[in-house]
Amino acid sequence: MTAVLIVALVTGAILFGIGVYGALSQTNLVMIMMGVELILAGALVNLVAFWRFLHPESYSGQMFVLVVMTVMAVEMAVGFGVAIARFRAKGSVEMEEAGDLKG
Amino acid sequence: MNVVIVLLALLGSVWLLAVVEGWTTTGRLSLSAPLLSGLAHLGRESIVPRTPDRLFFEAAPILFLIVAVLGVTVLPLAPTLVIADLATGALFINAALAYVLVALIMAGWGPNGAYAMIGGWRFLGQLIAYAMLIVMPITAVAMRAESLVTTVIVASQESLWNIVYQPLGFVLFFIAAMALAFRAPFDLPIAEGELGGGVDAEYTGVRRAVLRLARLTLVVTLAAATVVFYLGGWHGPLLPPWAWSLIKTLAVAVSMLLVGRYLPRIREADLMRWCWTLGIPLALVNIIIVGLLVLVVS
Amino acid sequence: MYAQAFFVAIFGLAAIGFGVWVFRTSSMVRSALALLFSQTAVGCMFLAMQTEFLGVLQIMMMATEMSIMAIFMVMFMMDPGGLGGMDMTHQKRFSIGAGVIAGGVAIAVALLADWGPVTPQAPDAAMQTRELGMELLGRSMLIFETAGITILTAMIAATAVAIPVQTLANGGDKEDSE
Amino acid sequence: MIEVTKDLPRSADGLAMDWLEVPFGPVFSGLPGGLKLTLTLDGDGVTEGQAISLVGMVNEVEEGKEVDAETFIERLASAMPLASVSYRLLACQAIERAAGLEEDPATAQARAVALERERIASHMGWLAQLGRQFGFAWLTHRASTLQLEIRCASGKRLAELAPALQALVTRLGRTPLLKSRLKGIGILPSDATGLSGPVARADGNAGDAWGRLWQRLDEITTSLDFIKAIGEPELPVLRNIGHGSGTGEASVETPRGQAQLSLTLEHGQVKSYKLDTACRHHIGLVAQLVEGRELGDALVAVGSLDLSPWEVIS
Repeated sequence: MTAVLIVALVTGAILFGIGVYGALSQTNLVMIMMGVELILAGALVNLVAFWRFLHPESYSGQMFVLVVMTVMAVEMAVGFGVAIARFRAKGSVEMEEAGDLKG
Repeated sequence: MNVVIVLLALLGSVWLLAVVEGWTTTGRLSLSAPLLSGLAHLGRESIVPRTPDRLFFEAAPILFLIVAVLGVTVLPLAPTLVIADLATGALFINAALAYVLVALIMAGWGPNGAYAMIGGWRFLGQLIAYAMLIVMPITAVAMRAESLVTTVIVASQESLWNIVYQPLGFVLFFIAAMALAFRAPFDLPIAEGELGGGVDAEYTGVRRAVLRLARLTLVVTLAAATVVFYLGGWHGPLLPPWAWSLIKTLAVAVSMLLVGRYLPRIREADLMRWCWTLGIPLALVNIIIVGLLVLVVS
Repeated sequence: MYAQAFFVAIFGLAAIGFGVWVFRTSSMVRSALALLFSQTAVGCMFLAMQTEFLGVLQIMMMATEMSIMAIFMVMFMMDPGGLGGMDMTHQKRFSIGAGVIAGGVAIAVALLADWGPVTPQAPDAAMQTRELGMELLGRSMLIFETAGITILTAMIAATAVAIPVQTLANGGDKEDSE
Repeated sequence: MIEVTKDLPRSADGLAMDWLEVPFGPVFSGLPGGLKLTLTLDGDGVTEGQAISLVGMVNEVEEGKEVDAETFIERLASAMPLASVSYRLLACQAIERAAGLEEDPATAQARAVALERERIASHMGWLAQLGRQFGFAWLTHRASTLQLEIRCASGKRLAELAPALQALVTRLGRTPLLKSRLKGIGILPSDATGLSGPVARADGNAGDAWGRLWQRLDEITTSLDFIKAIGEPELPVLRNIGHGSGTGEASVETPRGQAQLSLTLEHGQVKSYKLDTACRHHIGLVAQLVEGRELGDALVAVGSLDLSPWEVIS
């Protein structure tokens, strides 16, 4: 049974790695958000695997998954709100062109 | 075995529905017309537009058909006649039908045409209007049944159908279901008079036949869902349970087809405004009323 | 058990494959939909791990979320079809390094840690749904409520940020700007 | 990307997006055939648009090719398929005046009845077109059936059809969603000139598409009453003009508005003519009506003008 847990955890880790790469390498705000979504998806896989194989008797694990899903939705909402405001003001949501945000 | 029976029932309903659709548009009642027009589609040239996103263009009709059929898998025809009696059936049907949106966006983006693209994105706006009105009435249904299992939901209506128990929920769900199936007057993504066919505009031949089949299947799926959630599913006197399910499903499906004939297409902005300022508060009221009833009755 | 391992692995591979495709394609709509299918595959992994409610929920939520992602991609990219072949990346080496290290460390932990005894039997799906509901509206009610309020706040804040600044001149016709 | 977006025109919501120029027509189920509408779309919104007619007639007789009066009438009537009786009447009147014939009250009455009958038929055709645009299948079916019946109906048959028409009008008044679809759409600019017909008459009454719908429905009732009071319709036929010469002018209130024709007659041959129609002026309104509207509303606004591309003279 441990094999299934390991498979799930490795998948989560790889998704996390891809997400980190995406969030760091992309220049567009929306693409960066996609990277963050992948990071969170990796986290979700781990959470579900932990709940299923280690603590199926405690439903706090599932609860935590719901909270992470909420975070994903909130991230989308706020991210797009900021993206629209930025695009309206500057005509771009590219990171390379956001030098004015540096302190 | 169940799989074969349910799929045959689905296919039969779609065929009857196509006959009725042909009857309302041409005025001729012909049992072979859907088959003939399907064959005619196969015989026609399948035109592929210039520089399409080929993957999306090809995948969209198939995805659409698959999700429409997937929705049926959790809907029972009779107490034991259901493909998958999932513990989360009422949620699963939402999940499956959410991919109708994905299929339409793919079909809109794929052909690289303006009408199709606007149609596809229009459906995204439409989803924002109707999505809550699909989920919230189902919540109230699940509250009464104290379960998400579709067979339990039907069983909970044995003494009193949900259409009587929560008429408000039924009205909201029926309207939202029509918007989800983009039947007139909610046919914004295909809008013949506004977008010249919208997402359908660039599809010809086999692909168009699949799209039309998928659209009718979606209507049957949603009608079956309405029957399971509100019209007491298989309950009814004299006839066997499966017959009642089929009769009710067809009646709801035909009414979905006919309503649109007598109404002009709704304005996008109005749809959005009414759904959010009127529909969602009413859905909340419905949940509160059902909650009170459940507490008082039990 | 082998069946479970097989399905978890298959859906895991699909999730990874689509995840890689997100950053490999130059068409923005494709990359948003690749992310959608990656998330759907994650949802299917949940199902394979007998977590039915969360799996179906994940599959349902991501369909709409990622479709909205797609329309924003089209809005904010001047070349959404990817026909121009623009390069949309920067600090490549650093990101690849960071991604590999982050993933590698996580994998190492997954492989090396002692996870202790694994429970072979999961509670059945109906039971899970029931227990999760009890958890949500019992012990974790406050967290659940907070999550709801957070989403509401985020919605309002995002809308407030996103709507155009109303100047005094056109402040009168609010109907049009809805 | 700033380089890409900084020169793009900003749409009403302040976001610089790619604009698409999309043709609607000449064959488009939501618009009269032959009309080509080119809209610049910003998402689902129209930033600008213009309409041209691909079938409009040219306002000239070619040099040295004068035609005899009968042929001229036939040509004009067949050049305007959406209002052939009106233009037949117009040509007859102009030629008879050019030839110096007196008005004959009996003929004039029968002709007026034919004109009113065509007005009803034409408005029915417009309703059918509206139904096509809205995906309102019942209206399309009902109105086009009535239109076909009315086009050649006798006075008696028209009296029989009157209740059906009245029922249609009542039904439209009770149709849900129709008012919200039309109210406030296509409001005419206050400085518009050259308006005539239902478009001009509805201007006093809010001047939107909803007002125009009711103006046309009212006209149907008025026309029916007129026909009931006067009698049988009769297609305008040219009276004997002999080999008359001279110049003549006539104007007729066609279903779409005022049409004017002035021509020179020489020995029973039409030497030159000048035609002015309502649609020629109305088509110029399109640009202002569609600007800044949602696509659906813009098409409703264009449709509510009841443009006949054949009557757009270039």
